[in-house]
Amino acid sequence: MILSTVVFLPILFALIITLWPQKSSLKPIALGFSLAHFIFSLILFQSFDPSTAQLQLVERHMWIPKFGIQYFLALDGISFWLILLTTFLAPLILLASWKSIEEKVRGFLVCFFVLQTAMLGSFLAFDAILFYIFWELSLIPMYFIVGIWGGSRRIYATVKFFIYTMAGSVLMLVAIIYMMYLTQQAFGQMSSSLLDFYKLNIPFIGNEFFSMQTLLFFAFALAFAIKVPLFPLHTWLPDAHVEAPTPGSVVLAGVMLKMGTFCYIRWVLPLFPEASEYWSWIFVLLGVIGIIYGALVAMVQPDIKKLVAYSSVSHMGYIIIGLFAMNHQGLQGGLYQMLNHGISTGALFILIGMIYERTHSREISQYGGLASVLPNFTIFFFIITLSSIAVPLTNGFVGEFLILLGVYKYSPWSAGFAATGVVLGAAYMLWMFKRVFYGEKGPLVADEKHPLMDLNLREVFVLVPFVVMVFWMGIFPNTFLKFSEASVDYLVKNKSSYQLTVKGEQ
Amino acid sequence: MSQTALISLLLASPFIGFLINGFRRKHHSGNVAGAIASVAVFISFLCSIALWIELQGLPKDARSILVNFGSWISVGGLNVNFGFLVDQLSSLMILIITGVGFLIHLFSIGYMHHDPGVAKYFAYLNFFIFNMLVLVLGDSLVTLFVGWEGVGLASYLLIGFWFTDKDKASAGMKAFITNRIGDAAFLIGMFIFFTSFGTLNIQELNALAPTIAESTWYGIITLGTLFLFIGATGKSAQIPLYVWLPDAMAGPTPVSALIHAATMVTAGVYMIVRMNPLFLAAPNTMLVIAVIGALTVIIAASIGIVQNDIKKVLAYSTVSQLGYMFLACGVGAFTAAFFHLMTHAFFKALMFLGSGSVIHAMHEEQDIRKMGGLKKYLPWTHLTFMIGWLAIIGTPGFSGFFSKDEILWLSWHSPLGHWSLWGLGVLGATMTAFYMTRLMALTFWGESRVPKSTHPHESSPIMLIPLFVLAALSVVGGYVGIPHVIGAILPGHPENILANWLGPIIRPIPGITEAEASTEWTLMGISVGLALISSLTAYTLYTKKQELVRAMTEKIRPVYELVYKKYLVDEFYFGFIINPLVRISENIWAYIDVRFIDKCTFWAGDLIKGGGSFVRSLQNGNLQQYAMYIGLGLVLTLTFVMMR
Amino acid sequence: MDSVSSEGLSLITNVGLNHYLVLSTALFCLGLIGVLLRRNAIVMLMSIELMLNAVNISFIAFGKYNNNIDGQIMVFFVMTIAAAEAAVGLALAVSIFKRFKEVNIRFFEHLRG
Amino acid sequence: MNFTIDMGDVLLISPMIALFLSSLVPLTIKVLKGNAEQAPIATLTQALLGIIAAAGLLVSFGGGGNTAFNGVLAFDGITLTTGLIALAAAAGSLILMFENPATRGVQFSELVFLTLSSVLGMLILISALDLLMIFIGLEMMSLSLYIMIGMSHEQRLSKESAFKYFVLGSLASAIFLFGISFIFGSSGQTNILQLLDTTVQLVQTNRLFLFGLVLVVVGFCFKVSVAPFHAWTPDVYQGAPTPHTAFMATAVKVVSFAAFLRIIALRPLVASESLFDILQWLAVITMLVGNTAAILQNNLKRMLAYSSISHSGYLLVGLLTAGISDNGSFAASSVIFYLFAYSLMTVGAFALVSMMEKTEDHTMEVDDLAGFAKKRPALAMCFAIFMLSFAGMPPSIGFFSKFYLFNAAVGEGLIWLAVWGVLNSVISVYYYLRPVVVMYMKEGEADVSHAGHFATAFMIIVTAALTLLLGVVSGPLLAWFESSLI
Repeated sequence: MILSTVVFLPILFALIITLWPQKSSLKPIALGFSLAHFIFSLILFQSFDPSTAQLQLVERHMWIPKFGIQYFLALDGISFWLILLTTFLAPLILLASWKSIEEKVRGFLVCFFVLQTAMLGSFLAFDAILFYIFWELSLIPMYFIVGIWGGSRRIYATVKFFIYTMAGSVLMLVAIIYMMYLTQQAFGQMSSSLLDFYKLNIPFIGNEFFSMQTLLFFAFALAFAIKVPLFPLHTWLPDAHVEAPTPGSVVLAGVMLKMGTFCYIRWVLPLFPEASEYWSWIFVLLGVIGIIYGALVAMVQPDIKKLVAYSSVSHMGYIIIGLFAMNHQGLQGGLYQMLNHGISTGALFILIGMIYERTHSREISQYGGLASVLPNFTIFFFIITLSSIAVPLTNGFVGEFLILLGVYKYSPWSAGFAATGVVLGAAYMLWMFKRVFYGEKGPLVADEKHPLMDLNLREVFVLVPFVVMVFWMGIFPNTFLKFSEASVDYLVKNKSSYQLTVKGEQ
Repeated sequence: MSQTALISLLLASPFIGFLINGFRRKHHSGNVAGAIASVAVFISFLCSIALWIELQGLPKDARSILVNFGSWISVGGLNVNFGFLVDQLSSLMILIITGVGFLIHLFSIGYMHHDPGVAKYFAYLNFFIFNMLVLVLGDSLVTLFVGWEGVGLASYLLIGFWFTDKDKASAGMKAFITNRIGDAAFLIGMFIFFTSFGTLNIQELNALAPTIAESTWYGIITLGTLFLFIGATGKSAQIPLYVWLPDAMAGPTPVSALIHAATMVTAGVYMIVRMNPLFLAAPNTMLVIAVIGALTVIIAASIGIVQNDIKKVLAYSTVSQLGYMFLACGVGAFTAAFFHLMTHAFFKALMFLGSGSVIHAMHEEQDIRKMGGLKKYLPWTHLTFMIGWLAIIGTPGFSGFFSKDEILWLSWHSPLGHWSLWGLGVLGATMTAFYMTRLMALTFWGESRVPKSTHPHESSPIMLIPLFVLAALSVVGGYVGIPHVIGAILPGHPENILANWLGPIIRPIPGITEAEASTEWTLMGISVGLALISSLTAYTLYTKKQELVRAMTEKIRPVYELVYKKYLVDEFYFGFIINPLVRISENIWAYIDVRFIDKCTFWAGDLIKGGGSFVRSLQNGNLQQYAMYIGLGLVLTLTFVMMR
Repeated sequence: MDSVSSEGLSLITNVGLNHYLVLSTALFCLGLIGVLLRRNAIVMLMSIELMLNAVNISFIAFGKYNNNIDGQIMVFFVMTIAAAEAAVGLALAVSIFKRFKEVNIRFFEHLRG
Repeated sequence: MNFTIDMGDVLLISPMIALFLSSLVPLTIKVLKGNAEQAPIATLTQALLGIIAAAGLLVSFGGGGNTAFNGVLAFDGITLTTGLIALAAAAGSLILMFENPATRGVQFSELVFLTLSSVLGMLILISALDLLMIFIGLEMMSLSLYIMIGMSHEQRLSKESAFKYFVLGSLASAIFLFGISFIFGSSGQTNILQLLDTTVQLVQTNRLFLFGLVLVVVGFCFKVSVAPFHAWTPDVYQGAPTPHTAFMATAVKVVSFAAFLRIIALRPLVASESLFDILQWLAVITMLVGNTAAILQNNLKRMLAYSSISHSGYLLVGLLTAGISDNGSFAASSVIFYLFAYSLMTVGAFALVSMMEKTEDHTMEVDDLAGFAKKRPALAMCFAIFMLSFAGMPPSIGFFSKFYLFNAAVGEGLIWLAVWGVLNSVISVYYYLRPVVVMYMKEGEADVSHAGHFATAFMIIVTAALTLLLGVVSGPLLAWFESSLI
C-alpha cells in the first residue's frame, strides 16, 4: 500500500482543500500537507532494497480483465529518486509561491496536488494503460496552472503546450493498443502489463522504416521526445516557461520534463532494443544539436526566464545523448542529470521568481549591479549558476562528466561536439550573470523610491535545501548513484532480453 | 602526526579560513580577516614542510604518500576517489604554493587594508589556495580537474573582485570562459585515456604508459596528450588561449602575483610534468608543445617590449616565461621545466608584489610613462625589484640564470630539441632582458616624470617583508639545480639536488647523449652575452636617449602599432569568432525557432482552419444544396459500389 | 382474319418487370430532381410524395412478378405513412408561411455556416 | 392463416404499451380539463413515470433474445441496452424541456406526448427485425420530432430547421424505402432473420439486392449524419430548441446506430469489399468535416453539432469493425458503450447550454461563458469535465470509450482508421478547450441571473460525476454490454 499512498495522498489533500472552510489558512495547510507527503515518501528509504534490479513494493490488481489491464504500481532503482525529487520539490515550491499566487489560491493548490499525483503515478505505473492515464492526466492541471495564473500570453502558451503534448501521446496510445494485441498473440491473454511487454520480442528489420518495431519505437519515442523536449519539437517549452507562474515553471522544469526522459529508460530502450540501437544515432544527433542550439539561443535571450528555458533545452539534450549512448556511464549520468536539472533549474526558476516579485521585470537589460544591492541573493544565485554550468563538486559536474564519458564511448565525435556545450553553457550563464549582477546599477536596481529588499527568512528557507542538495549531490554522488546502480547494470547487461521480475516472486 | 591528518589539515585549514572569512564578509577590519587567512595558509605551509620531511624519511624510490578519503564517483568501470598523492613533485609544489601564498597573504594585509570587501577578498584567496592544493595533490585526473576548475573559479572571482567596474567583470568572465575551452579539451583527453586504459589514476596511467614512442598522429596517446595540452594552454596562457592573462591584471595586484604569476598559471606545466611518461611516449605532442612554447616566448616578449602598463609588461613576461617552461617540457626537459617554474614563482611573484608596492605608492597609477626616478622614493622596493630583474634576465648566479640556461641547453642538446628552438629561446631571452631593463629604467631610474600631485611613499613593513623573503629566494633558489657543467667546476662539485630529488618520477629523455662541456659553455656564453648587450642598450636608450627611442618608434610606426595592439589577436577573436557567434545565435533563434518551427505549427493549424472554412462555405443554409449533397453522395456511393 | 400487328400487341403484352422498375426509378429520380430544383416548398412536398409513390410502384411490381402478396401489403403501409408525412409537411409549410409570408425556400437561409 | 396474439408477445411489447399509455395521460387530462394545461411538473412526473415503467418492463421482459409477432420484433441485447440509453436520454431531455424557456409553458403536454411517441418509435426501431418495421419506427420517431421542433415558441430558426429537417428527412426515408423495395424484390422478403444467412451470397450475386442494400445504408448514413449526408445536422441542431437538440443528439443517434448495427450485422461488408472501402472513406471524411468545421464555430450549439458529426465518424469506425469482426460481440459492444458515454456527456453539455439561455430565441455564443467559472465554479467544472471527456482525456469515460472503440478497430486491423481517429481527436482538443479557456482564463461577466434551473443543474452535476467516475469502473459495464449482445 505504500506506493498507492504515495501516489494518491495528494488527491486526498486536493479534496480536503476543496472542502476546507476558510480561505486564509489554505497555504499553511497545503504546505503542511506537502511536507507530510515528503516525510512519508522517505519511508521508501527503509523499504527499498537497492541491491537488486527487481520490482519492489509491488501492487498489482486486475482492473479490466478483458484487456488484462491492471492496477500495477512498482518501484525500482530507476524511478526511486524521481519519486523523492517530486515529493521533495513540492513543499519548496509551495513555500516559494507564497507571494506569487495571490488570487484563486484554492484552485491553484488543487491543480498542484492533482499534478503531483499524475506525475508520481506516471513514474510508478507498470501498466501501459494506467501509465497512459497518469501521463495524460498530468496535462490538465498544468494546463490550468499556466492558463489561469500565467502571464500575458498565457492562453497561447498553454494551448500550445497542451496540443503539442497531446499530439505526441495519441500515437503512443495506438502503439500501446497494438502491443496489447501482440501480447494476445504471444501469450493467448491480452495484457497491458509492462512486464508482458518486456517479454515480447518484436520483429525488427533494420534498414526498413515501415517495419513493426521501428514504427512502434517511433510512436513511443515521439511522445516522449515532445515531452523532453528534443530539438525540433522544443518550441512549446520556452513559451510555457515564460508564461507560467513560478511554481508552474518549477514543476515543469523540475519534474515534468523528466517524465519524458524517464520514459525512454522505462519504455523505449528495453521495449525496442534493436530499434533503439539502430536509430540511436538520430537521437544522439538531435540531442547534440539540442545542446548547442539551446545554448546558443539561450545566449541571446533578452528575458532571464526564457534564457533558463532554453538552457533546459540544452541540458535535456545531455540527458538524451546519455541515455542513447546506452552504456553504464551514459545511463547513470542521464539519470543523475535528471535529478541535477530538477534541482538546479528548479532553483533558478525560483530565484527568478523572487527577483521578479521585487522588480516585476525579467528584462536582462533592465538589471545590472544587483550584486551590490542584494548580496545574499547573489550568493545563492551564483551557487546555483555554478551547479548549472557543472563546476566540479557541484551536482552538475557529476552528471555531465558521466554523460560525456558514456557518449565518448558511443561515438567520440558526438562527445566532442557535446563538450562544446560545456563552454557555451558557461558563456551564456556567466554573461547573463555579469549583465544582471555586475557593472553599474541598472534602472530597476538603482530606483531609489523602491529599494530592493534582500532575501527574507522564508526565501532563505526555500533556497537552503537546494544549495545543500547541490553540494551533497556534487560531493557524495555515490549515495544517489548506488540506488540506481543495480537497475542500470541490469539494463546494460541484458539490453535485448530485458525482463524485470517482481521481488519475491519467481 | 599521521600523514592522513597532515594532509587533511593541509587541505582543511585554507578551506576553513575561506568559510570563516566568507561568513564574516560584512566586517571591514582588514587586519583580522588577513590574520585569519594568513594563519590558515601558514598552517598548511607547516603541513607541507612536515610532509616534505616525511618524504625524506622514505626510501628514495618509494617516496610517495597516498591518502584516500573514500570513493567519489564509482559507476561501472569508472572509479574516482578523493585520493591525494604526495610525492617528490607535489611535495615541492605545495611548498611553493603555500610558501609564496603565505607571503602574498601577508602582503595583501597591507595592500588591501582600506578596501571594504577585504574579508571577501581573503576568503577568495584562501579558496584559491585550497583548490590549488587539490589540483596539485589529486591522485587522479578527475580530482586534478576539480582543483583545475576550482582555481579557475577563484581567479574568476578575484579578477572580477571590483565587479562594479564592467571591464573588470568582463575580464573575469573572459578568463573563465577561455579556460573553459581548455577544460573541455581536458575532459576529452580524460575520456580518451579512460576508454583506452580503463583508469584515470595518474600513477596507474604513468605506469601503463608504453616505453616505445608512438609515431603516428592519430595514436591514442598522441591524441590524449594533445587534448590535455590544449587544456594546459588554456590554464597556462599559451598560444592560442593566452589572451585572458593580460586582462586578468584587472584584479588586485597581489592576486596577479599569486594566481597569474606564481601558481595557477603554472598548473598546466605541472600537469605535463606530472604525466611525463605519457607525454614522452608521444613525440608528436612533444613537438607541438615545444613549438607552441617557443612561439609563445617570442610573441609575448615582443608585445611586452612596447607595453606601458607596468602590470601588463609583467603579465606578458609571465606568458613568455611560461613559454619557456612548455619549451622545456616539449624537449623532454621536465626537470628543467619544473625548475624554471619554481624560480619563476619566486622572482615573478617578487616583481608583481614590487609593482604592487609601486602602484600603491603611486596611488593606483600603473602607467610607467608617468613614473621614473622612483628609486629615491622607494629604495627597498627598488632593491628587491632589481634582484627580480637580475634573476629574470638570467644574470649568472641568480636563480633565473640556472633554470633558463638549462632549458636553452636542453632545447639544443635533447634529441627532441632542435637548434631553431634554441635560437628562439635565446632571442626570447634577449627580448626579456630588453623589456625588463626598459621597465626598470622607466620606473625606477632616469629623471622622475611623476606628476606633482602624487607623493610616492615607501610601503609599510608588512608589505616589504614578503619582498625581502622573495628576493632572497630569487637569489638562492637557483642553487638547488646547478647544472652539471657548472657543478663540475665549482668547489666540491655540488650536484643537481632537484634532478636527484625528482629523478625517480621523471623518465629520462630517451636517447640523450652525454653532453660535451664545450658546446654547453659556448651556448651559455652566447645567451648571457646577448642578454647583457640588450639590457645595456635598453638601459642607455630609456635612461639617457629617450628621444632616440621616439625617433625609432616613428620610423617603424606601423610595426610598433601592430605590436602595441598585441597583434590584434583580441580583435581577431571578437571580430571573427565571438561576435559572429552571437549574431548567428540571434539569427537561428529568429529564423529556426520563431520563423520556421513555430510557423510550421501555425501552418498546420491554418491548414485545418482552412479546411474548416471550406466545409462552412459548403454549409450555406440552402436546403436544396444539402439535398444535392445527399444526391451526389448517393450517386457516388452507388457508382463506387456497383461499378466493382 | 388478319391480326393486329404483333409488334403493337407485344408492345402491350410483353411489359416485363424491368419496365416497371425503370418507370419507378424514373419517377423516383423525377421526384428527387423536383426536390433539388423547385424553390416552392409545396412543390417540394409534392416531389417527395412522388418519390414515395415511385417506391409503391416498384413494390407492387415486385410483388406481382415474385407472386408475393407482401408487396401489395407494404404499399398500404407506405401510403399511410406517406399520408402522415404529407400532413406534417403541409402543417410545417403552413406555419412557415404564417411566419415568413413566403413559401420560397430561398427566403429562409438564416441557419448556415 | 389464423392470426393469434399470444401473451408472451404482449409482455414483450409491454414497454411500448406503457409508453403509449403514459403519453396519452397528459393529453387526456388536458382534454378533460377543457383544454387547460395542468401544472407542467405534473405532466413531467407522469411522463417520467411512464419512462421508468417502460424501462422497468424492458429490463424485466426484454433482452431475452426472443422475438415477437413471428419474428418481426426482437428483444435482444441491442434492444435492451440501446433502449435503456434512449429512455434515459429521453428522460433527461424531458427535464430540460421542463425548464427551458423555448419549450416550457402552454403546450407542454403536447410536447410530452410527442416526445414519448417519438421514444415509442425508437423502441420499435431498435427492436424491429423487419425492414418495413424499421421504416415505420424511423418515421414514427422522425415525424414526432418534426412537429416537436416546429411547435417551439422560438419563432424563426426553429421553423426553418424543422422544415429543413422534414424535407431532407423524408428524402432520406424515401431513399431508404426505395432500397427496401429492391431488397424485397430481389430476395423476396424483408425480414432480417431470414436475410441473415442469404445476404452474403445475395450481395455477391444479385446486383439488385446490392443496389437496394446501398440505398438502405445511405438512408441510415443520413440518420446518423455521416458526411456527406450530414448537412442537416448543424442547422437543425442549432435551430431546434436546446432540449430537442439534446434529444436528437443522444436518443435519435443512439437508436439509429442500433438499427444500423442490425443492418451491418447482415455482414454485407464482408461480402462487398467496395462497400466496406467507401464506408471507411466516409468515416474518414466525417471525422475531418466535423472537427475542422467545429474549430471555427462561435455558436456553442453549432460547435457541439459539428462535434457530434465527428463522433459519428468515430462511431462509424466502430460500426465497420463490428461489420467485419468474427470474434464475439466486442466491437458492437464497444460501439454501444461509446454511444452510452457520448449520450452521457452530450446531455450534460446541452443541459448547461439550455440553462444559460435567457429567452427562447437567445443564441448561446462561446464567449458568453467568459467569467462563468467565477460565478458558478461547480457547473463550470462540470462543463470542463464534459469538454475534456469529449476530447478523450483520461480518466474520464470519454477516454475509455475511445480506447475500447479503437482497441476493437486495431484488433480487426483497421489501424490506419484508429490512427486517423486519434489524430482527429487532437484536432478536436483545440475547440473543446476553447470553452474551458473562455470560462477560466478570460475576464468576463457571464450572465447567470436567470439560471435558476435546479433540476437541470442537478442533472448536470450528476452526469458530470458519472462522466468522471464511470470510466474507471467501465470494465464491468462493457462486459455487461458484451454479454447481453451475444
